[in-house]
Amino acid sequence: MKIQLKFFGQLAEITGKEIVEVDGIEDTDSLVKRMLNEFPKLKSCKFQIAVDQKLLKQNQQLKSVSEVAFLPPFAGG
Amino acid sequence: MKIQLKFFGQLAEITGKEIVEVDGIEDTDSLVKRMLNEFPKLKSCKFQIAVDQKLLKQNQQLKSVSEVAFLPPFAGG
Amino acid sequence: MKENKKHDVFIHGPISPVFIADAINKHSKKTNIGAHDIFLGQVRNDVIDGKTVQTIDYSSYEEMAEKKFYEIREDAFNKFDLTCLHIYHSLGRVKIGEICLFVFVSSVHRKAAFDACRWIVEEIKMNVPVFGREIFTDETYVWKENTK
Amino acid sequence: MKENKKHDVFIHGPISPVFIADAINKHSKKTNIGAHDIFLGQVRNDVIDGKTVQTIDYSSYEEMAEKKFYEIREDAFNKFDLTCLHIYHSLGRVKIGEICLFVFVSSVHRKAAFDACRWIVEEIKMNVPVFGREIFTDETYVWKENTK
Repeated sequence: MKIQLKFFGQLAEITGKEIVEVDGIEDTDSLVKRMLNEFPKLKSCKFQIAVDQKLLKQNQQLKSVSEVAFLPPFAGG
Repeated sequence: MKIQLKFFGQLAEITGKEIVEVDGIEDTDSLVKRMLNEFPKLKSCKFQIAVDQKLLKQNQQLKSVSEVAFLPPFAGG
Repeated sequence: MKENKKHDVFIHGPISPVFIADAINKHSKKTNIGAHDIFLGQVRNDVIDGKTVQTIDYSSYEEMAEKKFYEIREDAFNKFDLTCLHIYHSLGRVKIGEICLFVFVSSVHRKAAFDACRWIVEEIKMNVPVFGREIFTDETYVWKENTK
Repeated sequence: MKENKKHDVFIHGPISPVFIADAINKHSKKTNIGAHDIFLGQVRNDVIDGKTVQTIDYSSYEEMAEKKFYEIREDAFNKFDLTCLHIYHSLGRVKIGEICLFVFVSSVHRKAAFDACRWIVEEIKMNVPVFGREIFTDETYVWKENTK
């Protein structure tokens, strides 16, 4: 199943794109590993993951997930 | 020495005047006693005393004092 | 940069939203400010013994109140790391739904503004000699008393 | 009487004092309100490595941010005894001295408004996915990061 990845702020500057589609990834740990491999500069960034708009607390299966977001530190207010 | 007494809010309603002048009173305890005597309805009121615009904490001599205020409960804000 | 000049606290009648907007707007030139905390006291339609308040008529021992407001300003600048502080209080009649108290605290970081604003409002309620008649629709009234 | 309808939080560009005055004015009909606490975030002229911030350019993961703002509203109404609550946040460019966050909390008694306003501001700063580029006079920038 295809998953849409969204990158924001400085993370989108590193990946060079705001949306990336991936397929055949089992869980969030594998996803992060693959992204760090593909975009090594992400290793120097603080980020959080949101799965279908909820902040991830621990590794999660990606079956029936449609959207994963990579979020840099928040700066609201 | 003459002292000006000021009454505010419901206290002025009881005394019937906002300003009263008195003379020859030694200290604040005697002053309060005299006012309660003169206006017995004050006995049923909560009030604080301010001597020259400072809240009174304990009995105070009235020598070289020019103004004593009788203040009902505060209601600002 | 601290602004600590005295200004008149008492305003005759209600404090208008336009007055508040104007006060906010004046602070756009103070570009070291990061946070404002504003407290507004609004006159409430309290029901007392079956009668509804329509208006509060505020009066004050003004000479003492002005001294107290000044002390509160001084203490607030000493206690908290503030950039600006403004206090306005109504005298005379203020109807339900209208604003009678406007405390405007500005600081570099939000913590000082929050801490100070709350402290100042409590100080005003407890220590400034302002009196209020709560007037009902039939023009009878009771004297208001602040609680903690 | 609680007002808990959803409204748009994001505003394009700065939040104007006139908008704030209008929001205050709308509450004059809610005569059960006794206290408003308003927090305003203002963009600050921070100096970073010798360069002065001129503007913050805000962006957001909007779908998630809107859900978060809604959750914060719901939680605030559950935790505190509020009459009204409005939150507005800027997107896009906001210059130093301009307002980027407007949290407007109203209650019968002051304690709930004070408690809730502070809690809501902390929630927004820590949990809502809003991002900001601090842009210097020479158009270079750094990414902003909130601290506790």
